[in-house]
Amino acid sequence: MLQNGWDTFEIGTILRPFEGSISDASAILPEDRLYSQSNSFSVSVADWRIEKPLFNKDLCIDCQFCWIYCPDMSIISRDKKMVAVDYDHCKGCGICVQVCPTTPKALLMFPEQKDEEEALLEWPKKEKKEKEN
Amino acid sequence: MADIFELRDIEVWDGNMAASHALRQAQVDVVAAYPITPSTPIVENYASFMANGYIDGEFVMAESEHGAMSCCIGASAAGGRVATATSSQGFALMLETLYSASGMRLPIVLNVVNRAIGAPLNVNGDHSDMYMGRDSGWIQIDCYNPQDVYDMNLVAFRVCEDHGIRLPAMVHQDGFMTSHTAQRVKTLSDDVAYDFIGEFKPMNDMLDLDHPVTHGVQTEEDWHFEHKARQHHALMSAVLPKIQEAFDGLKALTGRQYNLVESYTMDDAEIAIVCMGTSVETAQEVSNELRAQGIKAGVVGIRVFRPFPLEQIADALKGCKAIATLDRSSPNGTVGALYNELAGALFNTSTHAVLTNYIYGLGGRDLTKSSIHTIYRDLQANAQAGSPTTPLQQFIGLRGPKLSFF
Amino acid sequence: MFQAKTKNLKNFSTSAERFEGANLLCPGCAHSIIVREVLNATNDHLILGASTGCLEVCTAVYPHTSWDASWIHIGFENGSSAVAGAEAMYKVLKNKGRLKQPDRTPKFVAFGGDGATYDIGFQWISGCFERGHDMMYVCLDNEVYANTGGQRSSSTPIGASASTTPSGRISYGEKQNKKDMMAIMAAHGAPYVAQVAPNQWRDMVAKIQKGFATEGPVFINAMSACTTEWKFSPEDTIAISDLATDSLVFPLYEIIDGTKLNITYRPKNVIPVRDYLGAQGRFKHLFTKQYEYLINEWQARVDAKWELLQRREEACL
Amino acid sequence: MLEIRWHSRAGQGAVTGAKGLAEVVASTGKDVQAFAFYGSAKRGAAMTAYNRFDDKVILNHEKFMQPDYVLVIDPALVYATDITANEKENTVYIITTHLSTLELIASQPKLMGKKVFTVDCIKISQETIGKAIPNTPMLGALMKISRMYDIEFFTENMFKVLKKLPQKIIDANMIAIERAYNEVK
Repeated sequence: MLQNGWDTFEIGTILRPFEGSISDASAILPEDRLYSQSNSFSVSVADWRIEKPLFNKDLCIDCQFCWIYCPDMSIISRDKKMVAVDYDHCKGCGICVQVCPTTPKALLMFPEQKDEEEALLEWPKKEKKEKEN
Repeated sequence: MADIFELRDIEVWDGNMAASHALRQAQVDVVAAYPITPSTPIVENYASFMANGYIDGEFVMAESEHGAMSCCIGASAAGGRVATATSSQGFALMLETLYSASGMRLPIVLNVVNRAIGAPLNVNGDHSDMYMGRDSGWIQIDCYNPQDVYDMNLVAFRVCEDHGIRLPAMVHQDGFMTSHTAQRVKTLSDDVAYDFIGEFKPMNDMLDLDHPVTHGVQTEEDWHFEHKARQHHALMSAVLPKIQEAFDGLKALTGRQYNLVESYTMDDAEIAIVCMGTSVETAQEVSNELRAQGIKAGVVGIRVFRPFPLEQIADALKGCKAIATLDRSSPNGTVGALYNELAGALFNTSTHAVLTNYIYGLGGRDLTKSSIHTIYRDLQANAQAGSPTTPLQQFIGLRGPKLSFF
Repeated sequence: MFQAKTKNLKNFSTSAERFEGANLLCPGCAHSIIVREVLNATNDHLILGASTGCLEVCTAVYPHTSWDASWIHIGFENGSSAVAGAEAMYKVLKNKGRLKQPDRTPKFVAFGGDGATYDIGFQWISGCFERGHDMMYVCLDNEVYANTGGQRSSSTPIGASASTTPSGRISYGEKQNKKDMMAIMAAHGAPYVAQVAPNQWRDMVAKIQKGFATEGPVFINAMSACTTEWKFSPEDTIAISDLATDSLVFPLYEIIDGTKLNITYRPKNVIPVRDYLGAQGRFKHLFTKQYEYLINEWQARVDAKWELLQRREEACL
Repeated sequence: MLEIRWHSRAGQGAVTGAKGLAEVVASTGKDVQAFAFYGSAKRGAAMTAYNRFDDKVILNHEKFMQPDYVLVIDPALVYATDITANEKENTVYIITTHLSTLELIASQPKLMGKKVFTVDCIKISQETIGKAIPNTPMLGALMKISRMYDIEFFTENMFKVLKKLPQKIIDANMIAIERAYNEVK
């Protein structure tokens, strides 16, 4: 696309989100779609982030609050389970962490360069109810 | 299916009725319109055809001209044949969306019944709206009588919907002087007219659900120029040959000959008037009278205003000694647009005709044969002197002391 | 089938998104949350449109689009008309047997900000609703011209500091009350008009689905908390939205056929308006001796409106 | 070239009359024009309509006209407007009035010495069509005075022009045309 001259792209400034034909996008998960290079899905906004959300599977109750309130389609849920954060499209807003209802939270913000395994080791531990203050 | 409308071979129609029937015969899918004098009867007639079963499409009576053209754009992007009509203030209100339609490469046909633009408010015919549209990226075809309106509508659909073109087209006619003047119109039967235009062939249509498409994106500095260049390139390189092809097709079908530039007794003409609209024919009548007196007068009518047939016009005028360009729009601070166009067309050629400019007919002011005789007399003097004997720009048909500039 | 899909959030989370990431909206933008909830509320094919505004300039900047369904934008004022035109064309092609996929029935949705809805595009929307196009119009109501840097719109509430009605030594900012767009749209006799907030996702998705099941024009006014112009941290978008709905500043209700009003969300604990205002930078100046009286006026206005809505609801029972 | 100017009030049917006449003339192979001067004025305002007929193609679109015939279908316009504007030496006037030709000229001395004919198209249309639409009767009077076409040919062709109207209205118009043809003096 970026190499194109004025006489090579499609007329009318149109864009196609998919390569070729797609029968019903609502029935096809992203990993099974043939996205075009014109689809913003093909682009990363990872460099927008200062902090990133990390996910601790052990604490997650799959409530899907993070999924519904993520503005950037960056919480990957499959079969009703929270699977991962999509770090190509996450802008690091932190909403997922805010809405996470568990104690401690299953999602926490860490500096962008933080190692995931290290973060999991540092993760606040579940406390017994009587010790809660 | 819409009913066939039985037409006589020759109907007595005004320009509006001619446009309405052409839209009906084109089997336009969506007409979205807002009424404004003098184009209103086009959509009124259309509504009446619809009320009587002669039209299958949707007719959206919008809340404004801007809304009408916005609906037309949405409908066209969805993937079907679209047309509307407007004039004057309505055209001005539409203007923003006209640039959108051409930039999005949507083949919409707009009948513009030319009318003055206020203030002061005036419902009568001049070319202010046509001139306002000249940088909007639309094809602009001009008509001189109701027959032209009928024929040029058919041509406009055929040209603008072509996949090599995909640009919207305006069909212009003079408010009242054409739109409300009944004259003979030779008709085509419904099926012959439709076949001449051809089936609508969708392109980048939103309603093709298997191929989603994004229309009307934003471009930054990095892409805007290329898209505008591409649009201009299509307008400049593809449109005139396609119009010529449609003219040839129409001639084969009807015997009626149209040209990108309508030259009238120009072969040996020494003096010529260049103008648009009904004035072309009135000037032809005067040139006939002058020819009878042995004066080598001619007329050049602009048939296609955009894209401007610069080379064809220079060619039509190459033997002339004196040329008058007649502009029916207030030039507001410079020479008339046609003067500018002609000066540009002739500057690098071997033609060294004396070029002058007349502003006339604003707000429907009559262009009389007597005024045209006066202009030709000026031209004779200019031709003889080899230089302008009058100011470059003169107002003609105006009350009070002579008004002229440059 | 949507009842099953939205019975709970786990079911809803199986939706295949048709709005894509790496768009250019601010981190924490509620527009995006709303669009997702609208699009995920249906499995129908979609024909979409947008008026010029944040959503439009952030999701279709050449050479990238974030839209997995056909989408159109023309200008600031006419997103409604663009979609209405497409809807008209759909009807024609259906009647004439020219649809490429005649077995599928798309839904038509236009998005616009409050600038495009309450102000510059109001006439076009009014026209579309009066003509009865079968379409949904979703207003992303962030109460400000966010796209152009925070100028006031006729949706900006009184006392907010906006860039064209800033608070200052002698001004408390915006002087006018927010326009009641819900009442105006209901007055068109539209079959379905609803106010929604993305934090109340179940209420919102139910209304969107009701809207899609309605024939004729549907108006949805969606509160879109704006991290940039309301001046709160991006991670607080949902928290601020909760304050808005639970303080009744942004009540959730629907109006059917222009007359029948239902309140669809009654907070268990109604919180003071002061808490909502205090959480946002745009109202910061109200918390001074000089302007504190406005907070009480705010509370009185919200109470009165809630009272009115309840009376309206009772009148329909 | 034959040129006709109509004087009328908006709503009295001068434009329809001019167009109807043009349709009949066009059916004989001649070229035609029918047009009018419009302003933004509503029903009741004085207005003018025009016809041009020629064996050659009509190229002239100027509004200025020196008419061969002036048709006045509203009685008051003889006094309220200048119906003699741009007249030629032999311009013929056919005027709707309840007065006799002599009485009319006496009441409007400008018409003295001109070729003036009178007919009460208002009364005729009221009595036949049922309302004051004096356009078609005026055409009957024009046929008589101009001898453009014989009345049978004209009514036959007018019948075709009006064919979309209800039969009762067409019949009334036909009677009106014939009455005016016979009554114009």
